[in-house]
Formats: sequence, structure tokens, C-alpha cells
Amino acid sequence: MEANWEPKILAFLCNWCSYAGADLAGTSRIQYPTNIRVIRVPCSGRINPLFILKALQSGIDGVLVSGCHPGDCHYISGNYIGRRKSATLKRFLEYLGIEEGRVQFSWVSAAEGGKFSQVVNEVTQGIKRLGPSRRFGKRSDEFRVQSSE
Amino acid sequence: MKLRLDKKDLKSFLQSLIDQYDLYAPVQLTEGVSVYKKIDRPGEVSLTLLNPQKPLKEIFFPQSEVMFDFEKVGKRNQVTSTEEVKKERVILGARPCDIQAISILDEIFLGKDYTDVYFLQKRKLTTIIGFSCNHPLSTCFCSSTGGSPFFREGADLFFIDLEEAFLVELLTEKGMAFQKNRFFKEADPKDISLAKEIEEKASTKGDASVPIERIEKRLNLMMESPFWDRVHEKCMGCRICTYLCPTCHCFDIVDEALNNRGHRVRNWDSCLSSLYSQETSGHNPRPSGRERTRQRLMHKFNYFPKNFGRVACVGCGRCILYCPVNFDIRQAIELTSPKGIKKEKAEVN
Amino acid sequence: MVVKKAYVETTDRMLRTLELGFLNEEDGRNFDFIPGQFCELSILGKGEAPFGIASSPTENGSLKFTINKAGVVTTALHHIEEGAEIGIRGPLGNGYPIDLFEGKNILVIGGGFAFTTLRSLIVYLLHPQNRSKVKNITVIYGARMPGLLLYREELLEWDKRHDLKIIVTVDWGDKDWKGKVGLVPNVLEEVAPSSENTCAVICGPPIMIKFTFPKLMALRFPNERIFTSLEKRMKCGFGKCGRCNIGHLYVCKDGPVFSYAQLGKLPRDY
Amino acid sequence: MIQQKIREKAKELLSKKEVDLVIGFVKGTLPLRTTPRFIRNPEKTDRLIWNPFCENNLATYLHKFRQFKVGLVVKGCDARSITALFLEKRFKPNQLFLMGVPCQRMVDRRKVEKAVPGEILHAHEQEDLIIVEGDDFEKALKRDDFLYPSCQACTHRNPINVDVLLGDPVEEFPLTEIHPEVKEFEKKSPEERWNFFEKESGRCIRCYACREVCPMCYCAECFVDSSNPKWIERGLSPSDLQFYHMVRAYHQTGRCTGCGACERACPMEIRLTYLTQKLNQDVKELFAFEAGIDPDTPPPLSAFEIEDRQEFIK
Repeated sequence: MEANWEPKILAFLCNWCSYAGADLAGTSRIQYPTNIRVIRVPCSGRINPLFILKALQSGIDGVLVSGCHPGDCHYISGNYIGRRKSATLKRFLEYLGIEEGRVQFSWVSAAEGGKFSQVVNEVTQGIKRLGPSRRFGKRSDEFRVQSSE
Repeated sequence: MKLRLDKKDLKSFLQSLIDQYDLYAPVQLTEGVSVYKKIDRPGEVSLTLLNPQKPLKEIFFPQSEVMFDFEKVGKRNQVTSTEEVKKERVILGARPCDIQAISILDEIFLGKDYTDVYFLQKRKLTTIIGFSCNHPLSTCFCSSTGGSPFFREGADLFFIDLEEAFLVELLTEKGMAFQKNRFFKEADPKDISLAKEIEEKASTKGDASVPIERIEKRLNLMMESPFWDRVHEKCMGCRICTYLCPTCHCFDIVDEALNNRGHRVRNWDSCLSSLYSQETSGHNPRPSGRERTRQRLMHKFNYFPKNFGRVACVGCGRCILYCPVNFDIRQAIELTSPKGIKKEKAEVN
Repeated sequence: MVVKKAYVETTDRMLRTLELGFLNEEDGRNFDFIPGQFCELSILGKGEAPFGIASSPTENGSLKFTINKAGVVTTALHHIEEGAEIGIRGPLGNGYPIDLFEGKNILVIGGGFAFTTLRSLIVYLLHPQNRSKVKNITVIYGARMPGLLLYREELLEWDKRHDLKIIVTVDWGDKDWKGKVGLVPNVLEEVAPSSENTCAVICGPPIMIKFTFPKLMALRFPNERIFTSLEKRMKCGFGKCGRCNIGHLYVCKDGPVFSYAQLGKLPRDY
Repeated sequence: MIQQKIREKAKELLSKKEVDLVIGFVKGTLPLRTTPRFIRNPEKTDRLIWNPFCENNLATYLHKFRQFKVGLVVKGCDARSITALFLEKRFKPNQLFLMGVPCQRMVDRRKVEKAVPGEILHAHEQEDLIIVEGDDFEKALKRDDFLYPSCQACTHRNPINVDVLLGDPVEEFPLTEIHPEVKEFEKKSPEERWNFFEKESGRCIRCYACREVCPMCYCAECFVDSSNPKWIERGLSPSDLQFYHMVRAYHQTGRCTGCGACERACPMEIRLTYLTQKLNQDVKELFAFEAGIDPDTPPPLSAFEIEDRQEFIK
């Protein structure tokens, strides 16, 4: 592992709760690691597991999926559907041999700026412990131009 | 020129090839599944299966081949050719049908109107050591397509398995370069007569009954035949038969890129896939299995003969062996012949 | 090639014309083609796609392509900026049978954005060096709406010329449209050009071709003198990759221009 | 005899014009093989056969015949596929006539081929034996030792939700515990598991046979074929092959009926069912759902319970 390696973490945040939670963390000046890149989705139920796999394949070291607490979904039941997808995907990835913790899940409401920062901290620490994703990701050197330079 | 290679020397012979050339030979990936691969150690070579699953064409025309690399710098494009193949190659263990198929690919990639550089550089640096088929399978029908279990054309050297040893025939200039090979001994007359015996026995086994003669003419009249309405029905539309076919050569050209870097890649493609002919507008000239199966068979037995004077099938039998639904090309060919049509009718009534 | 100029042609913004210059002047001088031929344009990272050349060989120094936004490559070509570099392979295909046109009247029938290579042909024939080689030129060009006509300025210019007859028609006019309103096949019937010593070149959407062809038959055009340019999905451009064949011929290599007599002998696989 | 019953029923259906065509199995051109056949003429129904080599899942063909009334010969797993497809509204009610056949389980032809010294030229079934003959050998193999892995673990051999059951029901062997193969695999370390997956998927030639033969794979545009967005490259890079196999399997969550057609179709003999069986097991454990059994319960990933497990969510 390179000495100054920092993980790249992709977060899929639902528009109504977790994204607002992240926003609150920001406006409240709560600090959290900068390893995270956010993609805002309408609902945690919108997250196609394909997105998560594609992220890992593209060289992302960890993925966080976050939505509204059970019962709080803006679309009534989207997060319940998402929960089932997450449960099966998580088990499937671990079964394949992808390290536990590469993909993590959380509930963060719009009022939980503090929790958001705490979740991001935990996720980042966890991914740092795992090290760079080497099992599945596409190696960037596959795309190096073989020039004589 | 006929020589002899004792089996006990095979390992050392392979090692000498590895030292001097890039050696390619069948390698078993898992029990019963093998492919042609570059060999690092003699022990990797596996000659138990008659034909590996993936055909020899892969060595000259890989399933996925980078044509060039590129990088975008601002508005400028920087393009770099892939490195040229420089080291001489030897292919060992190719069977007559696979070798014959390479001469079909020659027509395509080294034809009069166009030379494919990627194919050419590998082709001209390669020496092919063919292996006789002493025990052809029941699915082999090379004898119907102009070959035979001992068909030597296209091979530079030809090995005939005599149990204890190989009889080695040097057939071309490239083959003659091996004349002085330290593992080759002079062949005994006994070896030669034994080889002849084996050859005669094997050639009775190659199925010569598939009616390929005049198939081009028959198919000329069959473009809109109801034959196509039925023959395709069981085809599921996978690409096994086309990818594993030693003569199928259709390809797709795509760009693979990450950020500003990438390469243009040539991948095998298959006429049995619906996207193969689908146009961007959504129009598909071959909208169903009927047209796609027709394309596959017509290309092999009508269009290709029209353009090159020979059928694009060498009778290796892979498409028959590996089809998940037992689509048998021999049966399809037979159904185009008067005899086959009669037989089909007889079975109905 | 470098994009010298790029502009949107139609009001629906689906058609954009690119004028491409050569990075190397000598390449430009050596690039010789026949109207009706096509090139593969490529944007690295997106891929390659075939386009008919819309400029004429008589317009030196640059090439023109009009691109319909449909897939990945064409969308990228719609977004490309002036000054950017793109790749080109060509010229590919056979082109219109210019030699055969000599001494004959030419009837050009075009519909929609298939007019690109027809523009190439018309500009080529109108060039002073070539104009005397053919007799009368008649052009019938239709689009769905006035806003969807290609090369509008040139159409106006051609209309003023006396050495060609041009009829531009639209399916639906608007309040500013003073030209003809009507479908191409009907306009053809109305104009009724003589088939004597005339070659017809027809290019357009399948539905237009389907209805125009019988009208040409009625005007007694022989199949050998009706030409059309076909489109199929293509990749390599020289008859190797397999997908564009019609029977044993390849649209990219043996076409894209075929006469109706040729097509009659081929399977309907397009 | 089951074969006779299939022929009679097929003939009856076609003669009475209750269906437009019958899809069943006829003799194949190779030993240990049968081939699907589409029969429209009642006189031709005597070609239909039934034996332990009728391995194809004929439900897949139904996507080709959505405009027709089809009579179909189905095993336990095939029938489950159809129930699962009904749930996804792929067919109109009464469009199908299912001729269910209690399944003796199918023989793994490759396993048989590997157990004999030469090429098999003839094969037939004799009670619980498979007799195979070649040029210079004849061997009797115990049928139950040569079953497909998916058949070994089958818990629904008697087709359910069918229009007619031809033959007497067979004894079911319900798995009391979790799937044996999955259980074995789970014992390995993550690294071993990943290496196995890497090795298996690395043989893939992207012929997509596993997708095409699967009755549940009917998306109008598969994610591998989509060019915009482009999810995956078309080449053979290991990561793309892994991506394909992950998504192909995962998309079957709660839909796979464990027929094993994908694995049987693979020309490179890639192990595939250990992936889908794991998903099936998880779905059973988490949501108490088995695909293709109950025609009224919606597929698990389109439904939810408030009480679903969520201990893994922070």
C-alpha cells in the first residue's frame, strides 16, 4: 500500500433525508473526511445494485448507501425495497469473496448532521483498514498508453 | 521429408521450442476444457482432447485485440500503435480442421483487396505443427468439407502419433527449418508403414456423408424458403457456435476508455446476436432468429463460396458438440438436399 | 481531421453539419473521392460510425458531413467543438456511377437527411468542369417541414440557376412557406420527368423509396438506371467484419450505391 | 409410460386445436442428448420422447411464442420458471397448457463422458442405470451418481401449477439444511472464494449462452448490450467478466428456480449455479420465499415487510 494512500468512497444519498443530513452537517460546520464523493439519488430504493458494482469496478474503494429511516420514506416504501436489495447484495458480495465492509449501509435523516459525519468517519476508517480495493476493480494501468515517450 | 520423434523426447523437444520461440499449444483450464495458450513449461501442454474448445483462429485473430492506444490531450488526440509481434511463434498440436480453417481466414484477412496487419504479422511469423487425428469423433465431418483426419495442407510440420513415437513430416520451407532439430531422428521404414496403416484406418472414420457438394447452388434457390421458418426455432441465440467456429470471423470495433485514455479494440462478434445488425434508428434487417440463422448458414455455404470458391466450414464439429440445444449443422445441411427433404417427409408420414 | 466549422442545420436541432479540415495539407490533396462514398468518423473513446460525404470532390481542402443525432458517436459529434480533432477513415464504398451518367439527363430525388450525398453529387455535377458532361439536371427534394430542409441557402441559390431544375417540397408547410407542399412521390408524378436517356438517383427514408419506386416504374425508368444508396450497420468499412452484407455483397465495399437491377437479384436482407 | 402419455396428450391438444404448437423433446443427434422440437402437426407427436437426457428448460422458448397458444412439456424446475414468469406478467392466462412430468432428474452428460475411456457412441437408460457404449467399451453407470448438481439438490421434482400431471408423482427430497454446495463454499476463506470466482469467470468467452438459455433472462436490452449508458466493455478483461457474472446472477435474486440451464449451456464448463443457489438460499432465509412456487406472492425484491432484517444498516 502506498504510504499516502487515501480511499475513494462513493456515497449514494437519498435526496430527502441523507442528502439533507449531509447538508446539515455542512452548514453546522461538522467535520468529516473528504474521501467521500456524493451522488444524490431520489430514494434509496432507486439504487440499482448495478450502480454499486459499477462503482467498485471503476476503482472505487468503498460504497456507502444511505437513505431515510424506516417509516420516513418520502415515497412511503422506497427504503424498504432498497433494504431488501441491500441485504441480498451485501450477502452476495461477501459470498463471492469481496471483503465485508466494502459496501456499507446507513439510515440518516435530514436532522442527523452529526450522525452523517459519524457514519462517514466510521466508513472511511473501515475502508482504510481494508486497504485499496484490489479484488474486483479495473486496474487503471489497463488503460495506460504504451507509448515510447 | 519424414523423421521420427520419440515420445520420451517430447518434453525436451517442447522445452527447446519454448526456449527458442513463443510456443502455443492446447492447455487444459479445467477437466475437459482447453484452449490454445502460450506455453511457459512443457507440462502445461495437454494433447488429450482432440480439439480445444476455442479454435486455433484465436492465436491469429484473438477474441479481443487492441488495435491502437490513444490519449486525449486537450483538443488533440495522441494515437499509438500497439507493439508489433516480433518473436517467431510455433503452434503445436493443431488438428487438420483447425489448420484448414486458417487458410479460410487467409482469404479474408490476406485477400487480394485488403491485408489485415494484425493478422499478417502473426501469420507470417508462425510455424504450425499439425497433429493427425487417429481417432476422429463421430461429430467430425472434415471428410465432407474437403479435408480429412490426415489433411496436411496448411501445416508446416505434421506429426502422426505412433504410440511410442511421432512420425514427423516436414512439409514446407518453414517446416524444413526443423530438419536439423536434435530431437528428430531418421524415420524407420516400419514407422512409415505403420503411419500409413493408421491413416487408412482413420480416414474410414471421417464422416464424408454430409451433402456439402453443390450446396451453394441449392441455397441459391432457398433464400425465401420455408425451411428457414423452422430450422431456427430451437436456436436460443447464444454465440457458442460462432465463437467456437474456427472459420467464423465477424468482428466488432469498439473504444474502451477510462478518463482520457483508452484503446480501440476489435472483438469477435456473432451474427446470431440481434444487436449485430441492429441500426441506431432501431431498424433491424435481421429481426428474428430466422434471418440470423439464415445468415449464419448462408454465409458459410453460399455467400462465402460465391466470393472465395469454397465453403466456410471445415467440419470440426464444435458447433454440434457444444450447442446447448443440440442444433446439428449436419442435419441442417442435409435438410437442404433432396435426400434430406425426402427423409424429413418420410418421417412425417 | 480538425473541425473547422460546425453548425446546426435544422430547427429540431437533430442535424448538424461539420466542416472538417485536414491536419496535413498533403493528405487533403491526396484525398480523392466520388460523390456517394462515405467515411468512418471517430471520436476516441466513443467509437466510430459511417457517414456519407456531403461535400463534393470539387470543393477542395475540406470535407463536409451532416450528422443526425441518434446514438453514442453521433451525439458526441453533435457536442464536439470547433477546433477539436476527430479521426477519419475513407473514402469507402463505390460512390455514384459518375461515368455512366455522362451524356444523360439526371433526376435526383431526395428526402429528409438522406440528401447529404445527393448534395455532393449535385455540387459535383454543377461544377463548370463537369456540367457539360451531363444534360438536364432535375432535383426533387422533400422534407417533413420547412425547418428540416438541409442546406437551405444553397437550395435558394440553385433555384436561381438556369442549368438545373429544382423542386423543393415539404409535407407540411408553415405560414412563411411559399414553396410546394406535397409528398415526394406525388410531386414526382406531377413533374413527370421523361425517362428517356435519364438516370434517376433516389435517396431517402424507406417509406419514401417504397412509394417513389412505383412512380418511377410508371414513368418507364428501367431498373438499370435507377440508383439508390443503402444503409446498414457497418463497422470495418471494407467487407470483413460481416454485418452489412446483402447476399454475398457488402454494402460498405460493393455499395452503398446499387442499381435497382442489382438489388432485384439480391435477397431482401436490408 | 410417461413418453406415451406425453405423445397422447400432445396429439389430443393439437387435434382439438387447443394449442397452436407443442414444445417437447425429440431424439437428439448425439448420444446422451435430446433436442427441443416444435410440433404443430398432431401426426408428428409420436416423435416426442422422454428420458433422463431431456435437460433443456423449455420455458425459455415461450418468449418467442408470446402470440401463440403453446402446449409445453415441463419438469419440476421448468414449471417453476413458468410460475415465476407469470408473476412477472409475461403470459396471458390460458395461453399455456403445461404437461407436467414428474422428474427423475437429469443426467450430466459431461460427467458421464469423463467417466469413460473413449467417445460414447450410444447411450440408453435401463431402469436406474445408464448404459453407454463406445468403440471398444461398454459401461453401466448408476444414474443417480451422474446427475447434474442442480438436480442433485432439487427439492421440487414434481411440477406444480400445471394443467395435467403425466405419470405418478415421485418422492421429493426436501433439503433440511442449507444447500450443500453453498454450505461447502461458505466454509472457505474470502480469499479462496474470490480466487475460485476469478478462476471460473476467467474462462468466460462471453457467448452469453447462460443468459440466452435462462427463462428469466428476457430483458429487452441486457445491461451488457446497452451502449448508453455503457456499463461494461465488450472484451475479455477479467474485471468485465466478473462484472458480467455478478450481475447476471444477482439479477436472478428471488427469480431463479435453480433449473441449472445456465451451467449446462456453458461451453467452458464454468460453475454458475453455486452463485444463484446462494441467492435462492438467502431469499429463503431472509424473506421466506422460493421462486416459482406460489403464483400469488410477489417476487421478494418487489415487496417488503416492515419487519425485514436490518441489523447490517448503521
